[in-house]
Amino acid sequence: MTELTLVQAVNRGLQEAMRQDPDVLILGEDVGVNGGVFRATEGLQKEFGPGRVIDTPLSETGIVGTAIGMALYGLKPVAEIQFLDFIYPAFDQIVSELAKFRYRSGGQFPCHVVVRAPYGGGIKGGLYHSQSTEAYFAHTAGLKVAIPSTPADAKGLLLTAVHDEDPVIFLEPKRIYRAVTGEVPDGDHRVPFGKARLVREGSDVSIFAYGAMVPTATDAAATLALEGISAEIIDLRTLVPLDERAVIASVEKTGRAVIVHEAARFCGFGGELAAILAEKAFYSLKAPIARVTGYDTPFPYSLEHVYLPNTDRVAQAARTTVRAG
Amino acid sequence: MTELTLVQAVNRGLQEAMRQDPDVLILGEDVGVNGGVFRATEGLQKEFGPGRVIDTPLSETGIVGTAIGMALYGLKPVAEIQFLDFIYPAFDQIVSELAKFRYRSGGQFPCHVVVRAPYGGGIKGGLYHSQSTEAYFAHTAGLKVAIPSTPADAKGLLLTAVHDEDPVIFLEPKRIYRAVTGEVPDGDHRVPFGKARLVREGSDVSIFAYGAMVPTATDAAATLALEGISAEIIDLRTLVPLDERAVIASVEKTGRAVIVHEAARFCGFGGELAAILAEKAFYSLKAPIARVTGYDTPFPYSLEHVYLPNTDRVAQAARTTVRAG
Amino acid sequence: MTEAAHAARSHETSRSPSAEFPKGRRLEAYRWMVLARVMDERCLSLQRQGRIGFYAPLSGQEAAQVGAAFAMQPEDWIFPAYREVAVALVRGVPLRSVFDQLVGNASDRSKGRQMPNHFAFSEIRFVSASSPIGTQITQAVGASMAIQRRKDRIATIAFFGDGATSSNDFHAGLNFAGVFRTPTIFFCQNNQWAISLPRERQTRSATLAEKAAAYGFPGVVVDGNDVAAVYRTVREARERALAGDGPTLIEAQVYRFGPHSTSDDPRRYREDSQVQAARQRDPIALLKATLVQDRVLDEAADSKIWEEARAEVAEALAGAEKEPLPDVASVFEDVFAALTPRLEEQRDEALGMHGGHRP
Amino acid sequence: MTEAAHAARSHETSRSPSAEFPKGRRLEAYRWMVLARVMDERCLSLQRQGRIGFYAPLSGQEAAQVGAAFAMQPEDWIFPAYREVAVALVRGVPLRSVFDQLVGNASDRSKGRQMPNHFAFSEIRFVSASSPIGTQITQAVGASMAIQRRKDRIATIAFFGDGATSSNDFHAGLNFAGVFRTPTIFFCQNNQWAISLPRERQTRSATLAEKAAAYGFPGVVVDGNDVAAVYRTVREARERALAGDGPTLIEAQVYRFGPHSTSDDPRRYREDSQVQAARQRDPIALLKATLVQDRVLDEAADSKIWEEARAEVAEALAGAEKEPLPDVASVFEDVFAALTPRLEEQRDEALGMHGGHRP
Ligand SMILES: Cc1ncc(C[n+]2csc(CCOP(=O)(O)OP(=O)(O)O)c2C)c(N)n1
Ligand SMILES: Cc1ncc(C[n+]2csc(CCOP(=O)(O)OP(=O)(O)O)c2C)c(N)n1
Ligand SMILES: [Mg+2]
Ligand SMILES: [Mg+2]
Repeated sequence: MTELTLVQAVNRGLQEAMRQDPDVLILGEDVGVNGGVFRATEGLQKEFGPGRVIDTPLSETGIVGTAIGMALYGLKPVAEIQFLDFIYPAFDQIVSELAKFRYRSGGQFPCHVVVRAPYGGGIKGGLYHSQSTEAYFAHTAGLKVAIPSTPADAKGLLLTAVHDEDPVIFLEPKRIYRAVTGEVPDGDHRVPFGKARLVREGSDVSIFAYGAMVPTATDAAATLALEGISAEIIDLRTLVPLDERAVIASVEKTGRAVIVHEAARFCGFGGELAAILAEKAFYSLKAPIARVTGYDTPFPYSLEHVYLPNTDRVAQAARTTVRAG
Repeated sequence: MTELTLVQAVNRGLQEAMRQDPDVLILGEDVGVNGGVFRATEGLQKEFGPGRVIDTPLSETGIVGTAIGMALYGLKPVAEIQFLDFIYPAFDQIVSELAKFRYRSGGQFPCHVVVRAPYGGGIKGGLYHSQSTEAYFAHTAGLKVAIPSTPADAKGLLLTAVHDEDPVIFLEPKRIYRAVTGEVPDGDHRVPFGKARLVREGSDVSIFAYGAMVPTATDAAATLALEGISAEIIDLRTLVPLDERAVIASVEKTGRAVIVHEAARFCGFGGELAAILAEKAFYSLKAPIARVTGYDTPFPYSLEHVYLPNTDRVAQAARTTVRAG
Repeated sequence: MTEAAHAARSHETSRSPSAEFPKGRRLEAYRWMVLARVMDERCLSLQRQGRIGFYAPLSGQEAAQVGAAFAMQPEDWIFPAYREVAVALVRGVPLRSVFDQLVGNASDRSKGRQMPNHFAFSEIRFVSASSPIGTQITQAVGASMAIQRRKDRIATIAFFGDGATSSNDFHAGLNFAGVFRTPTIFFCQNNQWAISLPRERQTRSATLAEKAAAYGFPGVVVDGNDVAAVYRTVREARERALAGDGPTLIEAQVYRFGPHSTSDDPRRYREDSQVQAARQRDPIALLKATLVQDRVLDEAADSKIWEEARAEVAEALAGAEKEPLPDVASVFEDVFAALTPRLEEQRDEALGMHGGHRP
Repeated sequence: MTEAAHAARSHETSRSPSAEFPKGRRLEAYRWMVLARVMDERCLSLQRQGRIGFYAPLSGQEAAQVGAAFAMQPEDWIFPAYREVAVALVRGVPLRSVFDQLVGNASDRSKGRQMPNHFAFSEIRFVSASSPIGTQITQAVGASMAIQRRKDRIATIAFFGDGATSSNDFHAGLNFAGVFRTPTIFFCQNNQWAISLPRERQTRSATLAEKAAAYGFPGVVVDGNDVAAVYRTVREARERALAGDGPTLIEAQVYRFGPHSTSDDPRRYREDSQVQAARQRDPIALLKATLVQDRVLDEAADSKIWEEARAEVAEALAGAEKEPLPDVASVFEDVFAALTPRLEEQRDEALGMHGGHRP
């Protein structure tokens, strides 16, 4: 066990994977000499050489396209996109190619690439260094989507991602890259995909969150506890595959659901969760399902604190939900 | 009034808009000399010249990027993407630029482009000539999304789109481009955005659909009627802005909802509709909300009839919903 | 060759004698070219009869494809677009497998998941084709980087058209290839058309080959109707690649004789006289003339080649058409390596609706 | 100039005498360059003090920006990247407006919505900047196509860096510009770095300018430290554009003296000695030397220029910092031309939480 920040845990996860398997390599902008603009790949080029930690030209199309070619050949590339906001030049490669290679070839050409990207707001990044667009990827059949919220999960989910057989979009909540430290197991620590994490047990309302919204939801639960409201917090960890069973079981217990994410509400991931509950936990629901999310606007700069869900908004939604029925 | 197919109505809509306003122009691949691969722009280059109906090189990045520049300058470009499946090379321009220009400039640079694309399955197009990814665009703040299901709406929504002040993603259900004809008003026919169309009144269950799923849902309603189930069919027409009021009012009346779309289910548009209902029509709901959609797989070729929602699946879901409560 | 083509040729690396087309294999090349042509004609009519859903013919591009395929080695990786049927055949894919794909039956290696022409044959390292234009180009470069890392003694070749030179992936792919000096052959079949857009309006450079200079490596124009010239050019590029001298862009100048695909009506955008003029340099006729001149072929033998090709096509088609559709459950396979609970649930729903057996 | 630069220069169009930099405006240019430098230094320290959130300095690129800005006309459209502060100033944006943007206050023309440096000033046709690299390039070409359609007698200029030459939009934009022969000036400030990636590893072509050949139009290398040379080169390109001769790619060779941005630590990837060497050709010092030699400037006058610049910056900053934040309700404006019912509902929710008044 070592006490690490989330971004350090990412770094250790990459290091561990590269030590385990010579086929693992990293490519992206500024990942080598510079160690990544968030230092996620710090020290790795020194340890593994420029052939395994590759500084690429400024082209996300090129980064993901070449990573796909490497994966087809049998390597295990981990592509870094500097900010999730800059993934769109590679969107065609991701949704048309990476997600569909195994399927369209009838299993002849599996294509396992991990695409890592820091995402989310709260760092005064304005429109283009703040966005949360996990829903695009979750909607795309063939992609897995993992989002850690603790240092231990960052390492454990990343190692699982690197050794998975399918493409993984790995989103790192940059707002909490350095916000807290946590104990992280040394060596080959893996956290399975498709298993949500029960952050806090509760009986009155289930709060579902992921990424940087997990600490926000947890803080809200503490506030609510003082008021006698017992909130259960569930960290989804992977959006695809989703731990539907855990989601449904929690609401069957509490009868109430509050869904929290930073992304815009309309057609966001919260819609899917609500739909699953409205179909499969319908008879357990005692109150309307609430969503606490970013608003349906682009991401603002000066007023990002207005845009982003905070403890107050989460707590308020939980209160309303509990009072409703 | 003229009897037209849906694709003819698109053609007349474009012609009408270009006659109305010399700033309206069209650009895209094969739209000029060839009249578009679906003939949507047939005859327009002849009438308006190659300066207003522009055959571009094979680059969606270039098509949308230049359309944005034209719009900033004051023109009203209508960009054609040959198939929605090929829009991803332009995704960065659409989600990072087109959707955000007005916002990020504080209203100084509004940017009105219509991006037209045929979409959807049922034409044996396989993975790349069949997809329905409206959810990507609906989730992107700043974009309007319109989807006609009749010839009259095709022309009427398109004219509204061209004269709107905001960017519009205009998706045309190619499966029904020529399936039926309908009466289309001549001249300046406009259908407002944000107003759903009540296709058929009913009292037992509300079925929400758009595009090529509207006729499927309507056929299902006819079957259901024989069994004594009265289904209300609502054609959403525009996903953004969404006619929430109509959606909620219908479920307040029927107490049951079935949502139909071709797109993959997970994080699809149906999730948003279900979430809205689970929040705002919760107390009216008598039964779980059902979704009849494409499956969470890429779009298959030989078995597309398995993938696509059909009358049976819609009717079955409605029956189950009505029996449930 | 055009003047521009001559100019671009000056980029070319010195002639390698070992790169000459082996004379003894010319008849073999001719057979493949004829087979491809026969397939094309048959498939166009099959589509009209509704027996296959779509087809993109390669007529006019046989020499380019067969020449390139001959020049590559079995271990090399092929990144095709959607017209490279002849390449797949030369590398050993049974015609029957091609027809299994075209009809999308249960025996199709891709499980009937793709539109016709979007082949994938892992046994010949022929990577799964997709429709979005150009995407295979960066992928080929990535595979080439993997070759470098593994120190394998092979190369990759990416096939694409004149239209694809405008794509994002052309730019990114060639740029990465230049920077990392990868063993990649960029093989552009400039058939003069991207559906209805003529080559001159695709881009304003005099040749497509000269675009390589923007990425710091050579570009070569070759007469794509001359199978030996194509062979030599690809072979030389492959030698450069294996010698560590990096990538080459090859522009094979050909002409698309047929429609873009069965959905296309070329009379809307081009004069038939232009097609007729191009047909004067039919690659099959050109090769035949040489073979006849060298007394390797006479009319009788030629007729037999065509007949055999027709018989082969008829047999493969008949076999493929007898196969059933893939099983309903197959829709849910290969999304991921293993089915998720959600996909299992959806599979069961579909089986309930459409029948079929749970695997 | 490098050898490669000389080679690329041969592409250049013939010298136009009317394109010479007006001697009488050199001091004016100098003032702007000094103001930009002073701003840079102030903003770097403001960011360290937490008074602005971010800054991307332009030190080393003053001559390139001021020269280009002088060469363009007020009606021309500017498509900037995120370093073009000097361009905005030269075209008449009050320094105060720049600082309103940097602090993101209620007076900011963009309503405090963007990170610092992402300016938009419609009154000077300075189009809203975004972070994604290269996107402005195709947009500039589109505006140029609109200019053609309207038959206006103006041009557009797109600013971008060496890194942006690898972007999708560079390729698409230059290709469209070549095909449609648009009145566009592609102005690449090659400052030798894309964050930590040096120019030589961005692409393998000898110069960036020569990439224009792939699109069928001229590319020119210019010494970006020489304001007069930049002016002349842009001016000539503008004349070509207005004459209907199409686009030009200009590579202004400069060096980024400072960090990429306030988030960057350049010591991680480059030697300070390289920076010191580049600073020997500081564009401000070069211009000053000429002005002193020509007796247009002496040390006393120079000191005054620097002092005035500092005072101007201090005043603008003080004013900007006094302004309040934008109103909470502003978050919901400008998503669309008018608020949708959904946005109204969300606005009311936010006002309930955070206060602020409904407009
Ligand atoms: C990204 C993308 N845009 C548009 C299309 C539609 N389309 C299919 S083929 C084609 C033309 C391709 O031309 P070229 O690259 O010259 O290849 P050819 O068909 O001539 O072999 C177009 C525009 C597509 N498949 N992908
Ligand atoms: C599409 C995209 N990818 C990555 C980034 C992150 N990024 C910001 S600036 C930059 C380097 C840009 O280099 P260059 O074009 O030379 O401009 P300069 O900063 O040197 O002026 C990078 C990689 C981005 N903004 N957009
Ligand atoms: Mg072609
Ligand atoms: Mg730079």
